[in-house]
Order: sequence, then C-alpha cells, then structure tokens
Amino acid sequence: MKFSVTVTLKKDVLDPQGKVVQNTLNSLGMKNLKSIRQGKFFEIDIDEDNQEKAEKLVKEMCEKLLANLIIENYKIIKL
Amino acid sequence: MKFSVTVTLKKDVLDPQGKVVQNTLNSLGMKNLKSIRQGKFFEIDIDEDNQEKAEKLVKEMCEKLLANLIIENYKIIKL
Amino acid sequence: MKSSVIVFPGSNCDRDVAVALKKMQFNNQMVWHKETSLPKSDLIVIPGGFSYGDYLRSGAIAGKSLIIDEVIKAANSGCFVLGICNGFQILTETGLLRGTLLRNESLKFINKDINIKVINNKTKFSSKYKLNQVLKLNIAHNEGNYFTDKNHLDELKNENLIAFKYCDKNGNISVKSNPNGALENIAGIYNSKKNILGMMPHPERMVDSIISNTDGVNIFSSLMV
Amino acid sequence: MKINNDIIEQHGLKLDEYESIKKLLKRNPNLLELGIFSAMWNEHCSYKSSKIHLKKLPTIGEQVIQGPGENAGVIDIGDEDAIIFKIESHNHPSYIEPYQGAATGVGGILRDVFTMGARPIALLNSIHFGSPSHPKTKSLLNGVVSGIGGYGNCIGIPTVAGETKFNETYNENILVNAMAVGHAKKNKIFYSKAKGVNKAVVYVGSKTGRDGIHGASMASAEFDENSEEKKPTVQVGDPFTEKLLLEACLELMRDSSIIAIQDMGAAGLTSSSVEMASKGSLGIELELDKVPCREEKMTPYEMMLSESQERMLIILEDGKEEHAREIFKKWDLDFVVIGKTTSSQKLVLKYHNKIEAEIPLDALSSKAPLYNRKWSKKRLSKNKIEIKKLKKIKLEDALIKVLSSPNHSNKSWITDQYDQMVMCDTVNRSGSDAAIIRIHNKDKAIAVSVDSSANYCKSHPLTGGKQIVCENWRNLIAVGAKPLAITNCMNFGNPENQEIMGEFAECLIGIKEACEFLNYPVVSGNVSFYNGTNKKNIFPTPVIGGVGLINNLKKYQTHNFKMETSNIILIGKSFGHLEQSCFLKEVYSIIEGRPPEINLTNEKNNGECVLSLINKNLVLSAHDISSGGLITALSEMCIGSSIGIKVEKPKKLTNINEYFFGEDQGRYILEIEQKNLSEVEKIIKKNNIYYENVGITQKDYFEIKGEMKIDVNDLFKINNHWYNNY
Ligand SMILES: Nc1ncnc2c1ncn2[C@@H]1O[C@H](COP(=O)(O)OP(=O)(O)O)[C@@H](O)[C@H]1O
Ligand SMILES: [Mg+2]
Repeated sequence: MKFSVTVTLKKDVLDPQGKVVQNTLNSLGMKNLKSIRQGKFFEIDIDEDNQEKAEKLVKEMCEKLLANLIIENYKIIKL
Repeated sequence: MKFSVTVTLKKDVLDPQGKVVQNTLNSLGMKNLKSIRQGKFFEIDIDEDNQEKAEKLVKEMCEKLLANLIIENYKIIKL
Repeated sequence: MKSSVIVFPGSNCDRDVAVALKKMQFNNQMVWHKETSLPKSDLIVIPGGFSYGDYLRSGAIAGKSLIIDEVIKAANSGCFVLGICNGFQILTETGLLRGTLLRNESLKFINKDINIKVINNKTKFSSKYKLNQVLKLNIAHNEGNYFTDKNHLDELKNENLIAFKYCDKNGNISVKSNPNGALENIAGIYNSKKNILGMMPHPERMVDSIISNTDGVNIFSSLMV
Repeated sequence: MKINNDIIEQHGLKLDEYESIKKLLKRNPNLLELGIFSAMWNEHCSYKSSKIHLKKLPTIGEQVIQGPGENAGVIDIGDEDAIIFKIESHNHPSYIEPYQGAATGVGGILRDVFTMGARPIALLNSIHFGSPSHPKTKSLLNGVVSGIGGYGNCIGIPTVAGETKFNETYNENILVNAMAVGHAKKNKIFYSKAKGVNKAVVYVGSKTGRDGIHGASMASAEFDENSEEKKPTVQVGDPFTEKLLLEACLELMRDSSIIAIQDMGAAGLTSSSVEMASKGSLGIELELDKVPCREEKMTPYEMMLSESQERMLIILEDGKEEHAREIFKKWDLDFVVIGKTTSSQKLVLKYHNKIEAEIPLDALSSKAPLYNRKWSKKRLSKNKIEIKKLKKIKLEDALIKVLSSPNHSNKSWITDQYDQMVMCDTVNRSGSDAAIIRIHNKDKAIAVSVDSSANYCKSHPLTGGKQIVCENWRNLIAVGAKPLAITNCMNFGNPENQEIMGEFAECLIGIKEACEFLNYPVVSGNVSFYNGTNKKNIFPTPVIGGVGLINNLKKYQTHNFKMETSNIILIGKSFGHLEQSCFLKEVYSIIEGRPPEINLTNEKNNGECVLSLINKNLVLSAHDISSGGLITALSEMCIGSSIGIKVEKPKKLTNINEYFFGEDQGRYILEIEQKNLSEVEKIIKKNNIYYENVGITQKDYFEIKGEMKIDVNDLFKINNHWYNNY
C-alpha cells in the first residue's frame, strides 16, 4: 500500500530555505510570489493490505522519525 | 492562489537520504516497510487570480529553480 | 577523570575531540553507537561530523540509536554531557536540550573562525573562563541556526542557561556578528541542571597553538577543577 | 540485438576499432561484450591518444615509492611515512549537473587514494569556469563549490587549497579537477595487482544502480547541442556511505587479508575486474547474479557498465572471508563474493548459469588501440605589444582593476564553504601559496598546491608546460617546503585535431623538462580530452598538483607580513614581461604575445636559496610572484596582515607598469627583519642570486613613493568585493 507524507515547518518557525528560495525567485523577476515555504516529501510503500493498520504504521514512522514534532507538522495521504 | 509542489527524484536516481531513512525505520522494527524515497515539498502562494496564468508561473518556478530537471521530476497541485 | 566519546557512522570529529581530551589528561574511551552500555564516565562527548550523513535532519537518526538511551540515563543521573556541532544537533533531537538547529540563513555551509562571548562562567564547563570573555573558535556547519520558542527563550535567559553568544572581536553582539542567523546570536546552551552543554563552535579545534589558538582548552580543563 | 554501425558508433567506437575487436575475439562480440570493449577502449580508460606521450615523463627518484600506473602515486616523506596522492577530472559530469558532478569527482579521487591504504588528509581542487557574464557561470560556480564542499565536509576531510579561474574558453565546458592526498605507512601500501588462482573476488560498498551507464564514454565524447537533452542517468554522490567504506577498508587493511584492492571508478565493475586480473596475468570469473543491485531487473550489461559510486573490488587471501565480512557488516555495507581469480587470462561473466561474455584480457588491456596521432608545433608569437602606445593608466587604478577582477579576488566566499579544519592538522589553510597539513602526531608536515596557466599554455604550450611546474614548485618553496613530486591533470580539447594534439604533446614536453631539471617527478595523473563544443576547444589547461615536505614545523612560512619596519627583498630578475599578463588582460583586454620565459637554472637556484633562508629562520614571510606581478604579490601580503609597505620606484626599468605588473618568472618576495638583513644578503650573494631591496613594511598604508598611497583596509575591501556581489 502506498502513501505520501508531507512534513512542513510549523507556522511560527523560521524557514531559512523558503526565505532564500523566495528571494531568489523574486530576483528572477517573479514579483507576484507572495510566499513560499519548503518542506519534505516522502513516498512510502508498505507491505500491509489493511488500510487502517497501514496508516497506523505510517503515522508511527512520522512520529518516531520523519518529523520533528517540536517544529514540524506532517500529513499522510493514501495514494 | 495557492499551490503545492512536490519534487521527487527520477526513477533510477540514487536517493541516499531515502536509503538511510529506510534502514533506520527497518532497524526501529518496521519490517514491512518496502521502500521510502525522499523529495521536497513547497507551499506557494501567488498574487494572481487567473488560474491558467498562475499555474504557468508556478511551472516556471519549478523549471527555473525548485526542481533540478536533470535528476528530478515535479508535480503541481492547486490547493 | 574518565570520558567517553560516542562514535556514530558519519561522525568525523571523534578523533579530534579524543586528541583534545587526551591532551587534557582525560582517560578517554571511544564508544561505538551499537553498544548497549556505557563505560563509567564523568564526561560524555557527542562529537561533530555528519552522523548518518545528516540525511533527513541533522542529528535525527543518531538520536534514535541504541547508545542514546544510555546517554539519556547517564545525563539524567548527573553525568556531564558535551555536544559539539552535530553533537549539539543530536542532543536537541533527543530532547536532552530544547530548541532546534535550522539551516544557516545563507543556506551555505560555513567554516570560519568566529568570536563568541562567555555568557555564563559559573558552570562546570566554563569556570575557568572570565565572564564576558571573548573567545576565537572555529565553526563548521550547515545547520547552526539555533531556534526555540518564546517561552523557552525566556527560560534560557532567566535561568542563565545561555552558554555563549556570537560576537565580534571586541565582544559586540549584533546581527553583523551572527554567522548563521541563530536566535539572539546563541552559540551554545545548557539544560536547566547545567550538566549538559550543546555548542556549535568546535573547542577541540582550538587546543593547539600550531594549528590555531588555545581558546578551547578551558571547556575541557574547567571540568577537571 | 544485432550489432550495426549505429550501435557501434553509440558506443564511441570507430568502425576500424570494431574490426579489431572481431579479430581479437575471432568472432562477433555480443552486446555485453561490445559494451565492455567500448568502456575499456575509450580514451578515458585506455589513454589511447596520450600513452605514447605520457611515457616520456620523469617518474622516478629516490622519493618515489610508486609512480603512475596504480590508483595513485606514492612518495616517501621519511621515517615510516608515505604520502599517496592523485588528481582527476570530472569536467563533463559537472557541466551537466554541477553539484553531483563535482561531489562525485571528490568521492572518486578519494577512493583512488584510500584504496591504496592511505587515510586521506587533504583535498584540493582546480575549477575553471566561463566568463562571469555568461548566463550559466553563476549557477555552475554555485553548484560546483557546494558539491565539492558537500562531499568533503560530510566525509570529514579538509578541503585546504585550490584555484578558481574564469575565462570564456570554458563557457561551454567547465573544468572540475579534484585532488586527494593521503597518508599511509610505507610498509602498508595496497596495490591492485591480483595474485593467485581461485582467490575470492569480493564486492563491497553501495549497491549497483543504473547510474552513469555510458558515463565513461560520455567523458570521452565531445558535447554537441543535444547533449543536455540526452540526460544521462546522473551519478549521485553519497558521502556518508563513502565515509563508512573508508573506515571499513582501513580497518580491513590493518592485517594481511587483502591481496589486491581497486575502487570501481569509470567503467565500474568492468575496469576494476579487468585491471586487477590483467595486472596479475590472471583470469577472472564473475557470477553476475550475485552483484548487489539497487534496481529491479538489471541486466548484465547494466551491471558491468554502471558507474554507481562508493564501491570497491577486493581480492582476498584464503580463509579471510568471515573476518572481512564482519568488518563490513559492522559498517552496514554490502559484502558479497561475486567471483574468483582463474588462470585462464580471460574475463568470464556468468549469469543465470550461462556464460554471457568471454573475452581474453589482453584484448581489453595490452591490445587496446594505441594512437600516435598527428600533432603540430606551435611557434612563439611574433606579435609585439607596444606598451607605450597603449592608453595611459595610473598605477593605482590598474592595481584596483587587477585586485577586484574575478580571477584575483579573494576566494574566501568559496573557501568558507569548505571545512578546512576538520582532522585538526591544518597548519596553514587556504589563502596562501600552499596549504600545510601536519602529519598526525608528528612534528612534520606536507605542503600542497595546485596550479595552472591556460593563457600561457595556449600562447606557447612548451613554455606554458614548464611554467606551471615551476609556479607550483615555487608555491611550495614559499611556505618552506621541499618540493617532492607532482600529479597532473591534462585538460585538453579534441585530440583528433592536429593542433590540439600538438598543444598536448608540447605541454607535456615542457612539464617533462621542468620536472627533470627540478627533480620533481610525476607520480600520478589523469588526461581529459574532448573538452569543448562543436569543434571549439578549450585552451590547453594542464593542472599541476604538487606535494612538498616540511621536516620541522618550527620552520614553515606564510605570506602575510608579520611586522612593521622590516625589509622587503625581491629575489630574481625583473625584465618587465607584460605579454600574456593579467595586467594587459584586466586593463586592456589584451591576451596576446608570448608567455614569460622560463630559465630553469635561475628557477632552481632562486628557489633553493629561498628555501635555505626559510630553513635558517631568517625570513618573516615569503610569497612567490605570479599572475599580476610584483605589485599584486605585495598587495596580497598586506591584505593578509593589515600591515602596509613603503616601496621605491624602480631604478632600472623605465616603465612603471612593466616593473610592477611584469610576470617574469622565478621570483619571490621575502620579508626580512632588519637585524637579519646583512646575514641574508650575505647568503644570497654567496649563492649568486640576483636580488633587490625594494622597501620596508609600515603601518596601515600601501605606498609606492611618488605614485600611490592607499589604506590597506581599502585594498582588502577591493579584493573582497567581487564574489560577495556576484
Ligand atoms: N576552489 C578553491 N578551493 C580551495 N582553495 C582555493 C580555491 N580557489 C582558490 N583557493 C585558494 O586561494 C588562494 C589563492 O589562489 P591562487 O591565486 O591560485 O594562488 P597562487 O597564485 O599562489 O597559486 C590559494 O591559497 C588557493 O589555495
Ligand atoms: Mg602563489
């Protein structure tokens, strides 16, 4: 079963990468870019047919490793 | 108008990060993880109401900066 | 004094810090991350480098290793723990220290000599420095941009838990003397019991006058007092 | 698949080469075999155009333990210590994907060094980009620099020196050359020659993927307009895995388990297995089913031609398998016995119990094509540049132009992105003539530097070749090191072009003459041809990487002025040679005429005299004079220290620009404490060396009497402006 996970910085956490990307895009002439924030993306394939169980597993991965819950949020999407 | 962009490594391109994450998750006991690949995620907000124009802009951002087309693919989703 | 240096795959300042510890007369042991017990030690050092390549988030994967449980136990029972650079990142990932280290503001790796100011010299790690003394140490990191929430920042200030701040050579703390964007120029912090120090600059690189200077010596030798 | 002319061509083979393959095999090759031939016979692996020229280089000397022919060169630095080093190009991959190209370039050269048993202790690089105004240059520069840093920083080996140049000749073809230097014990050096039949052939490291298939052929084919669209599977570097591989290999090397070891570089499994077996006059048989693969359904063809990084091939002594396996397991690396050595003198590949390829090894190595390509000589230019006829420029304005030019600007924007201090043995970091790295736990050190001079080489390859060797030698002398040996990376255009081949041949003659005269042998190197696009070739760019020895760390030198009111001495004669100079280029955009002449006798005498003065602790600072001449060198000594100078106008040369910007060779500037001046002069005179007293150091101001006076801090700003604002 396949999932995608996005991990993003919480709202009040500084995003140095996003900031630089934004400045660069602005200086490339894209003036109407209001904001851009950068996060991580994972494509996960697990050997489990029961959706509920599978989702629980993915959630565990996020909490244990993929996201740093102090500064990041995560979102799981079944593919 | 808001978009999300995911940038992923092309097939067959080595993903050292995903590899290490996979090994770690496996050694944390998650044996039924088949594969995990890591990519980037962007949340973009642009000042443009015309969807077609907005999408064109986001596409330009991807090709110019966000994705390295030699090794990466990107996908744009309207939010 | 007995010390242990934890070695993760990808640690690369482990030898450097071991050399410094030996020079300071510590009786040091290297401890491989797959070990499940720690030798008896007065000081545990988590060295700099790129544990697990710093893939995912710097320090994240090392923070899940077997030996870390032992480090946490030892720290909680009062053992001194020093995390340098990647070691600092690992300590924040394990929760032994609070806050996090984000990408440098420039998004570039930075290696250079910088100045830091001793903000608290009343700890076991810093007693041989003078208060407000300006040190020249070396930084080498991608993610040294310290960040924490408002409450914790207040706590750091109120309880005098900020160890060092980036400054210029005259001791001025300003945006200009901040190499990586760290919150309030913070270069190193203590936990509330002050037995754990995490710092981005590398004291072990400044213990030999042929290579640089000896401003880093007192971090190690203070512990000997 | 039936092999037709298209397929042969796609493999970078000429039709007559294909005929030779058929003759050697006495049959038609299958596709796998064709792939193997193409990998082994291409320029990159076979050196077919360069071999006969390279043979002439001096490669022996009492300091040489191993010359060219192994993964890297090995020299003796006294006691039980050896230094192992090599330079290699990664030009084409870096142009396509600058970050990964540069990163894997660093990874590759590191493996060449630690495969011989050395712990790498320093990284260097020589990077050449197109004109700064070319639309691609900025992102290439960014990508290459962060790729070099990304790999070296992560693996934890200091990047300590290099050179960065801009020149429009590299607009469509940048150069990325990486050099690695390692330290080993003399009696613990490992070679790639297989010995003994029926020995286990072990694959260790990362898994094999579809990376850079045809990578080796790519490096030997000219770019054309479509090459960016070809999008070859780019190799991605994994410095973390390389760090594990490094530690695991060094751990296994502590005892005597290894018979032979070789990294999988260009042409991966093919070249490593072929080279190890053919050096030992043995055969080798591989079972491809056992090759650890990253992707599903990989074919034998893909396995044999993959250029996946961070892999090694080892031939083990009997009975050592379990011991070795334990070590690689500890470091979480693959360890698989994939074959054995045989006595057949053939490469035999089996897959699913079938023989898929069977090739006599000599057909791949000693019987590979060898070309004596036509080459033409280049004459010295007869164009004379009348300096007096050029528009006048004030000395100060010219100096500012030079110091603020991309090529002469301070490189700290780059070097701050490299960890220069890790390992805690970096005595002298980037920014000087040569970096100095201490031998761990000892009181001695090595000095390292890389250099090139493409404009000189273009103008007159023979002189240019000599010049870089001398400049590199001088850079080591200036920090107080005895130069021991060099490695070289020959970056040239298309060798099928007679003129380009001439540039190559003549540069090599120049290198040879200088190396012979200076007892400065070549112990390793690399050739990169086909640098250019659509028949436009790059300037000939040989890069020299030199290693010298500092026997006593109390006696080394840096180029920063140390104190006020000391004397400044200029060693060597100034003739005011401005043709091909940086002055003419930066001020007048003129790149013409001949390069400065090389007088090897003076070069040697001057250098040896400077070295003896440094060794006697009579020198406060030292700097060689190169591009930009005397005034640029003096500025650099001030900028590094914030101490100024007061210098007289020349007495003999009438043209002040010729005197201050001339690029005459074999010259050094020394700072001498007043009380030592007479002793120093005595020694210099005794050695019959030409010298001049040019002035003294002073507080704050860079002053040339009656011409200019500028605050040293302003010079610093001028010199630091360009990169930060690019
Ligand atoms: N890409 C680079 N990487 C590391 N160091 C560099 C790089 N480019 C330049 N440098 C350093 O900058 C200094 C000046 O370079 P260069 O002008 O080529 O010196 P020189 O003329 O003495 O050979 C040297 O110390 C060199 O090592
Ligand atoms: Mg020099």
